Amino acid sequence: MITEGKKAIWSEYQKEIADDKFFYVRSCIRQNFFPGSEVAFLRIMRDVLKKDVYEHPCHTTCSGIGYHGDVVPVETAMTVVARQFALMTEAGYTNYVPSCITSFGLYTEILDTWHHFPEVEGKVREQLKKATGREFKIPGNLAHASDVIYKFRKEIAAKAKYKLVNKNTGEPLKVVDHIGCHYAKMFPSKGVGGAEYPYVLTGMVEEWGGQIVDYPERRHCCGFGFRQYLVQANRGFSVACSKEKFESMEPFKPDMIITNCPGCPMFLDRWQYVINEMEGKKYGQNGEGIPVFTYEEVAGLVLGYDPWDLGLQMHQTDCEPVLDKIGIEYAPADKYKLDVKTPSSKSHNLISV
Amino acid sequence: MEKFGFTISKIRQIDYDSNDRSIADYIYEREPSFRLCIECGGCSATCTTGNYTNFSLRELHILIKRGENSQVIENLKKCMLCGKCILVCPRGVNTRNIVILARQAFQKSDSYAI
Amino acid sequence: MQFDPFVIPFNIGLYFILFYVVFRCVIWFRGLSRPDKLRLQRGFFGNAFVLSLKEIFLESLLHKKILKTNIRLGYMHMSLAFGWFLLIFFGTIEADIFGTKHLNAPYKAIFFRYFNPEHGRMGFEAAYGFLMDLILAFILSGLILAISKRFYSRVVGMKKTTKLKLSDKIALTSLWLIFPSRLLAESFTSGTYGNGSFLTGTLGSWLASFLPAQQMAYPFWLLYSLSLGTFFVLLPVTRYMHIPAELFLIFMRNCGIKTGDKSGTYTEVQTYSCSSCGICIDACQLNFSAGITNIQPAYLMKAIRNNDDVSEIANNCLLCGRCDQKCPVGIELSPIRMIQRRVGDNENVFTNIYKGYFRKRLHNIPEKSNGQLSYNFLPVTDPEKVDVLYFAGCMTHLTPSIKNSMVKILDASGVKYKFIDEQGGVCCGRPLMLAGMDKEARELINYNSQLFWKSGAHTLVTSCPICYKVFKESYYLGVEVLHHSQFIKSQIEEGSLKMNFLRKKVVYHTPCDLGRGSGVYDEPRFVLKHVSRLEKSKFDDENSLCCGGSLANLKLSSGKKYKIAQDTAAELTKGNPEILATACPLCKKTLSSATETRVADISEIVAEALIVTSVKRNINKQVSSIRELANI
Amino acid sequence: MSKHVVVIGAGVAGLEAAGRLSKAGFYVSLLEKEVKTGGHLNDWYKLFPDRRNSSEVKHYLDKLTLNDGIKILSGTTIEKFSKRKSHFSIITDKGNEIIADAVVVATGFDLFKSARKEEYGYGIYDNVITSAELEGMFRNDKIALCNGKIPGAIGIVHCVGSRDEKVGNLYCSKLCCVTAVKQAIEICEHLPESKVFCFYMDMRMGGAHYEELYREAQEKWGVNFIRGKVSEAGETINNRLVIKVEDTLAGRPLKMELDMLVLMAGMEMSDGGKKIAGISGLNTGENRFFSAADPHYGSNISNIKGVFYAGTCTAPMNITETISHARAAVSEVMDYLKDVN
Repeated sequence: MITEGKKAIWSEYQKEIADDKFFYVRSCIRQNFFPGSEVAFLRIMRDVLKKDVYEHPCHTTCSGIGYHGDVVPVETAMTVVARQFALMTEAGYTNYVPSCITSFGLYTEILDTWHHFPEVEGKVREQLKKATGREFKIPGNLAHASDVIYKFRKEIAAKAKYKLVNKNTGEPLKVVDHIGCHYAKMFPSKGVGGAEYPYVLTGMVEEWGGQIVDYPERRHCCGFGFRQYLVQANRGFSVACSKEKFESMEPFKPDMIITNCPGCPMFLDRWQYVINEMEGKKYGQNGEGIPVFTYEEVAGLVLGYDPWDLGLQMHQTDCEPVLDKIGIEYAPADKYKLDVKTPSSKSHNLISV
Repeated sequence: MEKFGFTISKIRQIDYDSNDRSIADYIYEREPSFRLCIECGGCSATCTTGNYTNFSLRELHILIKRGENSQVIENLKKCMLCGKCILVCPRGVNTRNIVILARQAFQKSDSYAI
Repeated sequence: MQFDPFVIPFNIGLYFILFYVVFRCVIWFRGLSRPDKLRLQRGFFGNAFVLSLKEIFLESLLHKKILKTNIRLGYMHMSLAFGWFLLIFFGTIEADIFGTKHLNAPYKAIFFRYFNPEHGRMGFEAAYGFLMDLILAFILSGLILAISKRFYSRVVGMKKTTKLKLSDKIALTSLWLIFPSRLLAESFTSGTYGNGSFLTGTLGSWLASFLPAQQMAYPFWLLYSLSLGTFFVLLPVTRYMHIPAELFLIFMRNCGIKTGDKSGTYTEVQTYSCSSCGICIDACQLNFSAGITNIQPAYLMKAIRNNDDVSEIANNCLLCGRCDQKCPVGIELSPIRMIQRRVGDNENVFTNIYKGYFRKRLHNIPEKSNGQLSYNFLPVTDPEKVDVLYFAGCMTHLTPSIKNSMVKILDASGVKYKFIDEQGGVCCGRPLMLAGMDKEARELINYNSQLFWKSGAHTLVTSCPICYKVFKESYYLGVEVLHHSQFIKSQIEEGSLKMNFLRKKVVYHTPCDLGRGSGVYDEPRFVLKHVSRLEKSKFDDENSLCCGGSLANLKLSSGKKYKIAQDTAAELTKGNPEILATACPLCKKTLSSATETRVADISEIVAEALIVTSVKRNINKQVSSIRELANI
Repeated sequence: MSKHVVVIGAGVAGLEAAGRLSKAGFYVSLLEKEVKTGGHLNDWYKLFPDRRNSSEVKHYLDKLTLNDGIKILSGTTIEKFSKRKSHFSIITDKGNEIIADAVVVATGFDLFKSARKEEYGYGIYDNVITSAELEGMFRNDKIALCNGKIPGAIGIVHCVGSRDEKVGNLYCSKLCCVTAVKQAIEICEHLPESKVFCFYMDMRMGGAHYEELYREAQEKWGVNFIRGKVSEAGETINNRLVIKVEDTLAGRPLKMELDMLVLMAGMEMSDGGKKIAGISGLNTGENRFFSAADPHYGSNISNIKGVFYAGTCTAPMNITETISHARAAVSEVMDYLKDVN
């Protein structure tokens, strides 16, 4: 591996990410999968980085899940997206930050379509106006939430309580990064580091003390693939996809996986359990699975948030091995307690946003 | 597995390194013209069996070379050895002998039941 | 002086070989099938025995067939075999007449001069001695040829000579030593006693003039005895086993026993009867055109005798039948080769005597087939009822002009026919048989047979000699099977086909499967003579060459096939014919690529010459109408 | 007084044109941006299809241009290019002005920059190299991995940067297939124990004796040809490369590990050529090569009267074609200068 070569590519794929005043839109599925993540994002942005992040109570799905699941036509998706933009415009924001990778991909795709076919944009404006009476402006800056964390990775590092380092050996943790397919594969220039060697998560991990593992199947889909998972008959393909990734990363003995997409951590996490149930195979060390995290969870951990506060108890593959390696303090007994006294005084924020 | 309602699908990918290519080696050693195929498909086009079934000598060659042997065994016995393929082959591949050698190789090998 | 220890090696050898041959014959006899045993018993008391004696004399001793093919090689074999026979025959008489008593042990005849050193000074004795010297000289002349053949095979007119294994080499050396040592032993004895005839006497007195002849004689008598003994003892494990085996073979053949499709006593006797004379090597096109010199029948026989893996040898053969035609021993070489090709059917693998004959024969029980059909995908069809079926064959479909010509001829002949494989048919099964896969072939045979029977046809015409042979031999169709040359001939004779004479110079290439394979020689010639100026060639009929394209060879590379085709085409076109005619689509395709001369199937030439009456009728009509017009 | 012709670029085409022009009695200035003349010939060890040493051609060209009538200005680039009446004024980076009666543009090609095909990991994975680098290994008689070990399995990827909309090159570079076959054979000659796999989209063996070379590679050297474009390469923990390709003839995706991956970089309009096009107003086509006045009978003629093209600055060509094209350019120059005073 020639690191200089990668750095050259990373330097070519840099994108503009706004500094403040973000209009944040949520993912439709993440709150079920890993409910702590989006909350942690807001908390880090507002409390740690002191940024203005606005969430509109009326925002909806972007309909990307339906679009990629072949049930929502593109014109419909465009109109839904236009409404989201209208909400942003009305709130007086221009920096649009979606939480979901598929949303980010869809927004990018739609903006690019409108750029090349202004008549489509015109039609959508007309439809939105007719249907809701709303009007919108094109966002001044579109960045995925992970782009934003990437941008502030150094600030987070500066305030970090923990590093992604094995406290016993002093060696950096080996981290597999998995980028959602819709992040940059469709529009490599819109992702930090491009599509082949994305830097967005690598940048965070390296900044926070970890070491990235480059394994052959890093480009491979997590197995969600929308149609693959959503149709039960196809789920065998979904698991097979994840399995191929695990088999490919296994020789590198990774300590953890970090992801930036709603679906990926879900499938990389749950399918490890399913594969173990079906075939009795685990891919981590010491007979464990490989813990899977969202980037918000990892940011939260290094900033010293309580693991159960971040919702790590929702993971099917136990995350304790990583917590132990880093030396994060946690109360095992509190893992599944509903009424938890969190060490953070502002814990109420987590629920009330 | 019953409990999930689905099983882990088999990967369609040819795993070249872990496939058993001993059948191909057996043929290479005894029929050097096996190397000469350029996959033009002339043999498959003239093939009597190919007219009735999905048997394709061209594909068979490539599957043997890649070590996808289970797929080969299924089809091997359909060949009538009539030899039309030899007459149309632009590279002078001794196609009949390859079929015969493949059968032989499978028979000699303990790992396959033919 | 009735016995001397030096005769012991000879005695051991002689009694060993006599016992062995009897023993072996008993085993062979026991290995025969019941009908074959009966044939042999009947033959023993019938004509076959007398015929065999005659054949043994002509072939095993005189080597008439080899003499016909190659006079020098024949002389070599004759001088050794017949000369030795005469030496034993007259030696025995000599010992009987001139010895101390009658009915002597064999060694007394063989070493007569040793035991009777004073014998043969004058009169009848001297004359008899002259005869014995003459016979010895006869043998020695052949021996000189044999030795030269080993070192330089052209001496006896052979291009290739067979390669030997170690036991063969020892046996050969002892064989070579027998007669020179006898010559020297007798000469020294004669030299000592001052007798002997023109050869031993002259040589003896000359040797005695500067050597201590008396002391020298004994070692040579011992050498003579040793060589004979060694030769006899080694006989069963060398190619010289052919000497006794051939006798048994001739008798079996005369009793009507034939090579079946499995190996057994008869094939075993045949393999042992091969003397490795090498005539098959000379006849083989793979040898003289393609430079392949390790697969000819002599090598196959040797490999079978040695229990070697023969699959590479067995499959690398055109099965053109040229060697069968030439084998002086009359071994059915191609059928034996076919037996070796049959997969899993080698239950009678030979065991050699020195590997222990009492070891049980290897019984490779062929795997029980799982009853699964290979070709169950073939569609069932219902052909219309017709008189004549035309089956073009796979190869004909790749030479469409033959197909089209046949359609033209069949149309013109007026027979009610159906082109049964017009849309592409199913293989006749012979290619599978040639690869030794009879079970699979049987499936195709059944499929095609059903098809033919359903049509109700009484005649089946095919353009392909490969199909023709299998239809005739393995189909049991119960209908008349004709090659198209035969069909055309019958139509010409019936007057249904009218043809112009083309005045073209034509040479005919006999396809192997049609000629030597099926014995069809005259019909194609008849047809060609009818429409063209058919010229003779050096390679007509039984002596025809193979085009090289034979489906029987599973191993031959395309380049070598091409070499054979080129040589064959070059031979046949030496007289610059306008057309190189053949009667096989595969021959046509193979030869076309190898020569500039036009290669055409008989059917194409006939179609070219054909006067289509319907067209003629139309012309007549037109002419008459013009006449009518003129009249008006 | 003899006319003055400037030849831009001293590769195969430029040297041939200069030599021929000089023989025809013109005074020739040969400009070359590099220090050495010979262009890509210097990077190549042996030539297809006869595997002759490239130095033989270089030697021929050097002999042809060893002539008082030719002034070779190496290490020189052009900053300004203008036409005044029938004369051309060329100002070099050293500030000198050259006045010419005619100009032959022979700026040649650049090899496609393989790092642009990010998925193959050139410049990122240790043992992904280009065809040119492999030539260098042949020249040094040492084919080895970064760690000095002998590669056991070597993959050759055809069409890198050619026939690829993703990098903006729709055209076929025409010579990479035969180069791949030649290099595959040379690898086998050097490393008889190693296995070589060629991954191709189509085998375009159009030139004389190319197809025979392809056959030799299969028959004599046992080179494996797999039809399919390699989609990605990765690195295993053992520092081997994993490639993914569809074996399009088997209709199945295929994965295999290799020790070395050789990228058959295609031919692109050279940077030097692009610069000349920029300052002179010479037309370039969709493929970014110089576009000639007529593809059939005017392949040497440019849109500026008196400026002619020679060689691969117009399209990918092999050496034979390049030399012929350069000679044709000379004949065009002679025709042109006959009429100009």
